[in-house]
Amino acid sequence: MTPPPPENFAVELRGITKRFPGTLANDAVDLTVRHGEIHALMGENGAGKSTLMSVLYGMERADAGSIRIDGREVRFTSPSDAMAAGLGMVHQSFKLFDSLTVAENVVYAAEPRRFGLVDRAAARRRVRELADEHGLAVDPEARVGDLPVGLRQRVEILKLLHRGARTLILDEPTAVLTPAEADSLFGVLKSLTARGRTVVLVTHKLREVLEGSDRVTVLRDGRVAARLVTSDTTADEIAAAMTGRAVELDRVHAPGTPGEAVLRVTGFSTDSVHDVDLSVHAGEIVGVAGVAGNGQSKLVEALAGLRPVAAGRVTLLGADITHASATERRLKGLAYVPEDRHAVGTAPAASVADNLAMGHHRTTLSTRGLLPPAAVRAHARRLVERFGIKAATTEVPASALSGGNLQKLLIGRELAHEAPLLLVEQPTRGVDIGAIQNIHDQLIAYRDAGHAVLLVSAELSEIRGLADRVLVLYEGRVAASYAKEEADERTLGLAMAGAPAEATHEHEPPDTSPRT
Amino acid sequence: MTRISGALRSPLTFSVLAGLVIGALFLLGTGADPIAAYEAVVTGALGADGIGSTLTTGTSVLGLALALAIPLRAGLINLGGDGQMVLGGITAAVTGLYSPLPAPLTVVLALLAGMAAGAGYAVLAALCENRLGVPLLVSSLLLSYPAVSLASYLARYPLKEPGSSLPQTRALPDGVALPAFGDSTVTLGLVLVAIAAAAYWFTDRRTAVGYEIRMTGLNPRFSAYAGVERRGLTLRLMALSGGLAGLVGAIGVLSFPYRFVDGSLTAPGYTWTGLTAALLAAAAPLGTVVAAFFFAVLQVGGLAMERTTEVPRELTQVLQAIVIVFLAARLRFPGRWFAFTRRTRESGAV
Amino acid sequence: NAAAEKDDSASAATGGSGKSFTLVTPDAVGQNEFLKLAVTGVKSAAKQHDGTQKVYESTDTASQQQNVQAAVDAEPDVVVLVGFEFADLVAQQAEKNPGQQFLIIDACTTKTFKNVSCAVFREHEGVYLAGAEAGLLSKSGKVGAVDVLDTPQFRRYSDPFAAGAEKVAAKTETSTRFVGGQSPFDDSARAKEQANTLLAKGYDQIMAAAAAGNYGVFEAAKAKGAFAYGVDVNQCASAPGTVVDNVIKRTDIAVEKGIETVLGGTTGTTVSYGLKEGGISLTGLEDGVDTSKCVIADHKDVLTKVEALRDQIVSGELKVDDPAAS
Amino acid sequence: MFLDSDLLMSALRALTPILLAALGGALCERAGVFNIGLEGMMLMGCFTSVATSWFTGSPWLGVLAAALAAAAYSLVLAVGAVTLRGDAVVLGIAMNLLAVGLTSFLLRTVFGVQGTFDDPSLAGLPLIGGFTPLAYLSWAAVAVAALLLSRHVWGLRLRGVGEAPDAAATLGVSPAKYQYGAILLSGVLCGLAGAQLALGNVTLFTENMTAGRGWIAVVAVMLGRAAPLGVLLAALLFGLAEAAGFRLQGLGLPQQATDAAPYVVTLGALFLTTARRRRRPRTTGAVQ
Ligand SMILES: Nc1ncnc2c1ncn2[C@@H]1O[C@H](COP(=O)(O)OP(=O)(O)OP(=O)(O)O)[C@@H](O)[C@H]1O
Ligand SMILES: Nc1ncnc2c1ncn2[C@@H]1O[C@H](COP(=O)(O)OP(=O)(O)OP(=O)(O)O)[C@@H](O)[C@H]1O
Ligand SMILES: [Mg+2]
Ligand SMILES: [Mg+2]
Repeated sequence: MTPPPPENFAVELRGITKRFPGTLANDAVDLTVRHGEIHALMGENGAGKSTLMSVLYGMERADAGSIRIDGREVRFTSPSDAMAAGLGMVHQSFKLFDSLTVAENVVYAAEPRRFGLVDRAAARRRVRELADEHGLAVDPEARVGDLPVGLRQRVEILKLLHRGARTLILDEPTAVLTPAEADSLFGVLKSLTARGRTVVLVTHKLREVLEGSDRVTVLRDGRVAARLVTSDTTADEIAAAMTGRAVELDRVHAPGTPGEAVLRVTGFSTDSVHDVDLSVHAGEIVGVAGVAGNGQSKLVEALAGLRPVAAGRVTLLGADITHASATERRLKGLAYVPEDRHAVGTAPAASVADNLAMGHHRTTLSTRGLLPPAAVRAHARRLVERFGIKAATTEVPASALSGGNLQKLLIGRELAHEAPLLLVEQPTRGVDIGAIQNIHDQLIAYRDAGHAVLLVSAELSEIRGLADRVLVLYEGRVAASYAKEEADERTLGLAMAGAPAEATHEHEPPDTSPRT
Repeated sequence: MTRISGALRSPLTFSVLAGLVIGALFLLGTGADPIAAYEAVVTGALGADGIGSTLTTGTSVLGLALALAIPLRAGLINLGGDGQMVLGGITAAVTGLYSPLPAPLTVVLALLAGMAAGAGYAVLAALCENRLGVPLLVSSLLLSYPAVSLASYLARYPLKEPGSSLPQTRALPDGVALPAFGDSTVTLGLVLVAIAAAAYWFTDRRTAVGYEIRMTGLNPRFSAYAGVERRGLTLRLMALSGGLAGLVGAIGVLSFPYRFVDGSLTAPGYTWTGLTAALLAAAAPLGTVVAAFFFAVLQVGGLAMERTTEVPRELTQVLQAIVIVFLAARLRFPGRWFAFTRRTRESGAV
Repeated sequence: NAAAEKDDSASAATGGSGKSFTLVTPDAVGQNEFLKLAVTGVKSAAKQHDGTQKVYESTDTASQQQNVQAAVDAEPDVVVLVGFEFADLVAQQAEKNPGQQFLIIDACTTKTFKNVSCAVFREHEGVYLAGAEAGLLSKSGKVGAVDVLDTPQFRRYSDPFAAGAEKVAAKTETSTRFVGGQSPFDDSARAKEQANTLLAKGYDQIMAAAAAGNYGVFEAAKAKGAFAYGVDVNQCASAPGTVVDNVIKRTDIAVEKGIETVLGGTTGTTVSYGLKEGGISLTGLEDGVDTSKCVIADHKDVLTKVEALRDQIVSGELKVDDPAAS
Repeated sequence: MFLDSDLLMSALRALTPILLAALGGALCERAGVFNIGLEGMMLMGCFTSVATSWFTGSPWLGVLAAALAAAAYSLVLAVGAVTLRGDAVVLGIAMNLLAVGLTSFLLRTVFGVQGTFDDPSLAGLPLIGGFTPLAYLSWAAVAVAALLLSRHVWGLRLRGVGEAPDAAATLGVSPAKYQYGAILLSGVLCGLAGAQLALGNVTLFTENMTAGRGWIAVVAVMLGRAAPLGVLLAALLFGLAEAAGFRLQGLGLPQQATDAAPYVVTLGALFLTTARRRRRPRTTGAVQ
């Protein structure tokens, strides 16, 4: 490789090596980021992206290597040092204080003061100024806990801007955003770079990288696998660099062969969901699209029995389950992959084996209430093998798994119920391409085995790739319904934004006659 | 070799050792002989003369430790052990005094009634949380005081023994007593509590319910997602918890002096000792049993140390507290630094 | 005192006559004048008989049982138990150990045992006299009492107080408050507040039977210029000018004499100590009133009347009701 | 007759030590440390204030020493729970136990007495308008704490630390530092509470003289949702219930009923306040 030109980079990492017990997370990694660019850092789960950013941000100390900021060599011992040098980081899981206001969150630890007291008026003013300047509108007086995810992220960015960060590091910022929110985020990032700020973006999403970034660095197994200029590269090239093999991107799977209705929902209402009719048939994946906050999660939670039903009727395989408890529903044939795998889908402190047993502990694993530990372990070993979950042993805590592996654990556990109906929310959030493909294949195989799947995803390509039919929820109502072939991205996007539907007709397959 | 160093590095061993060393310094400072003092603790608690007392004290400590560990396993703290225990005791006393049944049946009935009273009262605290949104920690603690007052009132007025200077109920009829082992003060109560401990261990390790409880303790949203109904679980666990506390109260009344004496159940502070044992063991069944036994040894041995050596009584209390402080701080010898760095990563980087 | 109190005299080490006494208390001694006197009693008994003594302090029922068991296991000549808390325990142990001599102070077993001797007090007689003093001294005609708890034993310090006051001033208003709370024996602040509620209503003579809380009662009385009465020993020095008199309970004598009697071979008896036996008295009726710092020293006229009452009680002419006997 | 000024005075006197300790507890709670050791810290304050006042003749030095001693004692909790990540509840319980033993031991070694140290020449705090200066200080402390928490930089950061320590850490605010600060402050306040009890409410030291007041302070923290004004109201409610209970004894209510009254009243108040707004989860009750 040619030595870099004697140029001042916004960020320049040289030969960063970071070793964890048993893992070489970063192996002599070089990363150079130019002033005013959006630089994407990509790689599969566990490739070492977060570690590298932790080193850069002073949270981890590298075993070897050097860091230069704006050409000057620095040595960070804490995030405060990094902040003082003009870096700012938005962590993947937001670091916000829910009970404090937006303004308080923004100025926290860098407060404008009057007589030693926090100058709240000045804080509000500051937030408004920054918001106006960068198009990050948000109410400074709102409590952060009440804000939707997209706005919380704005608060995170405002925090950095308030501190005068010149280089912003964002770790998987779009993982929890809807397409609309993601677009708006990229608008903000573009405007930031246009004003001379620099952005480092850690992400798994190829499309965003292609559309939003200037250059790309790809990590694989802790080493730099490729350095690419976005305008000169393709999705396939990046994907190949990440995985070390050719990957087929954005596959659209063949449609299924729907059979009898498994789930029937009529006139269904719950908290901010109104009068929803839908059905899911055996051998069919029904996708639910919608901008977050339009009721998808609440709908699914209510169907899973975690939220009371206000009106309507739900039947599962013909049996009325409108008011059944979550357990009864599971026993009648329902499995559920929730959206938040850390807070809801697993107990991170519990072992992998215990996490895999949940739900099975009342059925296949136990007899008359007894749950033999040996059965739990054997079950765990079976699933780990079958779904390729990478874990040292089945006794390590689930918190030691990477995001992708934790997701595999969750999906594997729920698929293993072989329940006639599977509810899945955001199955591939924060998961790398390789794992996405694996998970998609599992869902398709599950469908083809004759099960019904209700899929909620903010990822339109996922919906389009997997779903046989697509419903769009808007403000808690079914705004439109499309057959697979009608559901192109534009149409869905319009419906999600609340545009009057054009092609809303009944696409539900007849109950008995399977299509061939 | 490695096993030894491993044991040394375990927080438990280290804390006990550290507690002992600091205690020894304290003893030396007051002119006492630490070796003799510690010997007095061990022989006083585990020698032929002391083991009976240790097992008797252990019955109550373990009973309440279990009572508090069971809900704690699901992340619920029951601070109302005193009230539940005392209600169990006074109910057993009433049953024992008024039951028309033959003595052995009356004993069984009194035990059951005591458990039911404790359970019912604990359920009240659970309902406060489930229905009224008062945190369990607070509701159980606040409810405890009126219960103690009520029992005290009953013992001093309607049930009082005429002519006695003590606020106590009349003695139970002859034969209304838990059978004791030989000549000792150890009664069948120990067996009952041991059975409860075994049942808890079995439930925790080997049953679906135990699994659900553990998972609820680790992440309540996770278990709720899988269909574990939190309110129902709270009710049931509190009922069990209160039932066990009530059982301890009933055992106390059905053992010598075979009556309810106001204050005698709560004065030894079994509830706090039990809670401490349960917390230290993170409510794990075996750990709770070990911790409870350890505290019983400390209490009985401490008293023996007071009797047989020059160590003043206040120091015994100080020694116990120091051991607990060290246990709670989970001091670990070399591993401490490891723990520290991991923590900084956790707080800074996760 | 070390918990296991050895006699400081040289004879303790050698054992002297070999007579040994073990005293078991129901509570920590420090809190309690009554127990302090008992310890004095057993010490002087040891000195007299050239023997050794030990004191085991308990804190609760569990430790009471363990201490009594340990005392019995050591087989001293006499096991002395101070307090009605031991009534059940001593009955149990006496039955199991017929060879062991027990002396119980302040209570007795319901059944009589050959090896259990008892000493009981008639505190109510002394309290009655204190009440009479209060009745005579009260300006407001209101006399009250602050007790630790509402138990028969503590009622002995309030009911006869009222009766004594009413005897000398028929129109006297009387009232009793109980300290209660989470730690009734130690809570001087609460005792002070209870006394304050009485003082606020104009009560100017207060019997203080509040254990460690007595000091709180004295402070309250002092602040309002009212008067108080102490118990067990002379407490006048704590608040000179405020404490009028004290109901003295000579536990030391009961212990000493009890041991003497047992060693003399007379066992299984009950001795009751009242005004007549000198086991109960008032500071004002004893020698050394003038140096006692008690207010009553300035009221010889009152003392004369009280002495007359005492003589009536001693002669049996006047009977004082015992609230604990009901 | 019943709701007279005496009742209020009596309630306010009972209130002061509880309020001071509860304010300390509230600060800890806000910093994410459940401080159940208020009782023990207070007791250390009681002893130190009496001992210092006795030897120096100055109750003011007693107050100062009490604050310092209790703050030093609170380091046990700070080191154990913050630095070593021990269980705060167990530590608190142990600290309460330790304080009883330690003060009794010191009482014996320093004064050579057991149970109670009481001497007419022990200098207590002066009364101004029926209250000690510490009582006025406690009311001022409510205002100061309220301002500190809601408006001051330190308070804002403290609240953040209590709510999301790792978020604070990423902004360069060390949670441990603030938690130490809150715990030490609670030590100071508990020391003042102890001094008020031992040199204000009464003028003496008795073993275990705090007699459960620290626990009531813990309850007041929970009931007042760890907000200074809420804590004040909770403690006032408690004080009033207790003072009223004293009076009811005069009307012939059994002692047991008046003992239970404050707790029942508190529970009732809790029902009324929590029925509506449910509290967001904070550290209280979280064990693991
Ligand atoms: N503190 C740690 N101790 C041990 N191993 C660690 C630690 N942190 C990270 N690792 C390991 O280092 C490797 C790189 O992890 P890193 O978090 O950098 O991956 P990533 O690229 O961010 O993955 P993802 O896409 O899932 O976020 C992984 O194998 C991980 O298990
Ligand atoms: N103490 C640790 N020991 C071992 N591995 C660790 C430790 N801490 C973190 N890791 C590893 O670090 C990796 C990355 O952690 P990170 O916080 O980036 O989560 P993630 O993989 O991005 O998960 P998600 O995307 O689901 O939030 C994980 O693979 C995890 O296994
Ligand atoms: Mg990562
Ligand atoms: Mg990730």
